[in-house]
Amino acid sequence: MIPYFACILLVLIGLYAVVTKRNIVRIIIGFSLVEYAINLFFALVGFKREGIPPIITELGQSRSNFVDPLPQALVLTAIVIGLATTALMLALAMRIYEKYRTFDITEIRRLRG
Amino acid sequence: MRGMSPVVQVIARLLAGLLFLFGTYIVMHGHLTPGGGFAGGVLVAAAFILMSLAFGSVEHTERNSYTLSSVVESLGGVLFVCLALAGYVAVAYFFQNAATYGTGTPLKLISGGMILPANIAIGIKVGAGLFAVFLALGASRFVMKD
Amino acid sequence: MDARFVPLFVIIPLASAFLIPLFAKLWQRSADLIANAVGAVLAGLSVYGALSLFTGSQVLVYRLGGWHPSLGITLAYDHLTALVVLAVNIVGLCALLFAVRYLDHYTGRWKFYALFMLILVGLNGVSVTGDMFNLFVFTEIAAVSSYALVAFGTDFDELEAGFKYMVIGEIGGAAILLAIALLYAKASTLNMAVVSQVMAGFGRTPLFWLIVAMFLVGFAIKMAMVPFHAWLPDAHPSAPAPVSALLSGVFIKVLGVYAMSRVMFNVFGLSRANAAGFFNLLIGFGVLSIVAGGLLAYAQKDYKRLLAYSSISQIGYILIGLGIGNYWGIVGALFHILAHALGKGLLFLTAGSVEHATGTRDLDRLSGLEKRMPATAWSYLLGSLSLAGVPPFAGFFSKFFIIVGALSADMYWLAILAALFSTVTLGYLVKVANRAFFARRDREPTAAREAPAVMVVAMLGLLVLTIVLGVGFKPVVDRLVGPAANVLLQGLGYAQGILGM
Amino acid sequence: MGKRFAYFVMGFVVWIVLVYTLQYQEVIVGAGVALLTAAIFGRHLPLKPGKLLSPVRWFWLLVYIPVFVYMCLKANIDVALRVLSPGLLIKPGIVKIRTRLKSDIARVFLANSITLTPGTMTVEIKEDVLYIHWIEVGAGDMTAASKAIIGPFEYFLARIFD
Repeated sequence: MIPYFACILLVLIGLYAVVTKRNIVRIIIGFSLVEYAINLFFALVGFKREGIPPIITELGQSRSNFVDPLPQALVLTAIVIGLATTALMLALAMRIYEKYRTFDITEIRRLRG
Repeated sequence: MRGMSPVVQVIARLLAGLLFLFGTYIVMHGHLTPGGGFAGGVLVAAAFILMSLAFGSVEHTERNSYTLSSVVESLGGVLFVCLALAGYVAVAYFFQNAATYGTGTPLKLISGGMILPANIAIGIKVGAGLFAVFLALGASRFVMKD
Repeated sequence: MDARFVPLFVIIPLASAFLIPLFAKLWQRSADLIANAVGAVLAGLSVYGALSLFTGSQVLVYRLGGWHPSLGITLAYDHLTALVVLAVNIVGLCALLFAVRYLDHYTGRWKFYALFMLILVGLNGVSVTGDMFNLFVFTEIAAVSSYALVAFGTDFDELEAGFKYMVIGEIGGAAILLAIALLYAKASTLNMAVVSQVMAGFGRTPLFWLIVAMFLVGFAIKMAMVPFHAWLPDAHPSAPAPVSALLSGVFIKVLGVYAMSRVMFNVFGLSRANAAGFFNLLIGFGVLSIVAGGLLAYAQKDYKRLLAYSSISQIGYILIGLGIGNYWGIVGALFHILAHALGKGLLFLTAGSVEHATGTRDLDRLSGLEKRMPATAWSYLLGSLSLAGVPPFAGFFSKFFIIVGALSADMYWLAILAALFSTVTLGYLVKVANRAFFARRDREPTAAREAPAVMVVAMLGLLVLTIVLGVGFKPVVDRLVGPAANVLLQGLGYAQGILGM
Repeated sequence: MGKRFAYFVMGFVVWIVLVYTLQYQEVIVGAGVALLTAAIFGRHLPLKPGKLLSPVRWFWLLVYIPVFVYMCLKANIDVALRVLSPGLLIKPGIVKIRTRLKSDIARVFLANSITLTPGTMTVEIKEDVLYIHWIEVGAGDMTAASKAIIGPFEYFLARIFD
């Protein structure tokens, strides 16, 4: 049970960073932390005690107690999506820096209401 | 971007090709061993990123590489959609494995029907796409201006 | 319609998203052609699909790769899907048509179209998919493209709004992913039909409610219901007008309302009878959205920002319709999805037209545009009458159905509130008409010319559809919206249609 | 052209080692991949391909390995003694050393060998000058310093690469 709670704790740490930090880059890092924590959680879902990798290495081999391969495939997809979002966030951060000459979100406040 | 010291440059020249080869190996054996199009594509992109980090580049070549890699990325995407469509046209199901109806032979490179070509398409797309992302982030001043 | 047509809703825009950059390298304007052709094909396909469901009532099920539902990904096309897909692609087509001239201000035309196509991929994908993880993936495809499009202008406001939208939106995406992980841990499958069967045997434990809550938070952020709405008033005005039309018109409804109702009703089998608390919560959020969105909209001075707040308020109507949870309430909510998609799409296009002509969207600096831009002005007026719920238009019937639903569920105060706030809607929408288009006041009319023909055609198309939907509401309700409401009301019965039992 | 061919052979060998089989499919695909690799990266090979064919150079490479291991062990013990001794037996500093190696790759191998040896670390290479961070800078005599650090390495590397 402990690893699951550790994941949730990691999510909370990331959320804390997203909510309280003023530097855009730190917000992005906090956000990545949330993402990794959830991916870790998802990967843990497929965990099996004394499981073996779901790979057939020899002809005609049949073994039981494979770990569930699906969560890993899903996590891989989620990682790819996370890569795309992180890249886009960084690109946005760079453009923001070029425009505003700062990474501090308290100084980037033109939109209100 | 500025280049790096001769130590990095020489080692990059030695290793980049091998990195590319290893990435291709991962892509090609996606249906036999762990890995596949995405993991291999990342390695392929790493080979190019290594070279351009070590040697640096001027805006002109960056722009050319960006154009080339975005075109190659689109081609990879089109190839992947075409492969998926092949199943649709041939046997009524999108992503149906159109080439073979068997389950593939373990440890045989050319088996498993369309999984290998699909992995290659993904490898091309990811490799070119990541390199384009790298260039866009490293040199966004001109890339975004278009 | 043959089930083979179902994946085309995803394949066609996906393929064109890759083809547009290639062809645009050869010839710049080919991006316009391809995108509009694809938009037309998709709209035609969705109309054809909806019409074919008019006659038959069976669910079209498509299995990707030919795999059985418990293993593979299933695509399902029922009345609810047909309704949402119709809204997406009609608004999408008009927005694409509008974009041809509107984009003259911008560089990087093909990037716009490629991203727009990816949004269509995401929205259509969310609508047709029958797999939980696929839902997440398509949600993210649509969301990521929309972040990029919101920041497309790369000016101060756009970048800030884009970043804010992105951070909040991705928190929502993370919540959905976490919910899916928890769901997978419990059900060991992600096919919606199979999951719903597992869920039927799963008690209302704390874990169940945790999953529901995570989904609710995720979808609430995507649909911008009031405590989670902070991003919308910045993001929607900052996007280029065609994108605002798509975002406000269908994006928040597909990713938020449709996905939420599909998951809550059909996968978890929640209904007014077995989870009254959840539905009351929806009504509470809905009322909050209506009140807060409506009042804040009234205070705005920016044309598009006012419309964005109005979207929050209208989402509230859809939410209370769903929250009432009886037949007429849901019919009203679904009809409002259609009516609001067309109406709000139209209003954002008029905003784009005004901005294109005058270069500003500050209501204090606009005046008397009706003389110069009659088509835009009258499109705006009629569209806003529809949204506010004036009788012959589509918006009237959706609100009417919601009120009927509230009355038949003995929620008189809700009916009164819904009716009351439709006058507030009329109030703030007329404020724009008054300031920008019709009032002469003390100032000279702003110098401007009528929008180019293509843009006028796009606006008139949506206007005509709004009127047609209002006047001819009966067949639409009988054949499309009613059955769609029944899809939601049948709850777990959804699985039987998919699994072919 | 020669570089490309050398790269092709190298890539092909690496491929065969990776797949560790001689099935004809793997061999054909490997040849294709090696060809592609050589086409893209072949011209970057930092060696004159003719040198790869010389058996003498390969022989010196074989000799170099035990020499390097010996030097490394010696330096390890030296640094370990400095660490363990009660007094502070270090006098760190950066020395500038001129090398007589000609080719880039030889200089890089020299720099890497120096870095891998405990107690010394290459900081920068500029043309034929190496800037080396050293744990105990000796007397101000340049030649003695260079002899102490790079002498043995240079002797073999010149025979391998130059």
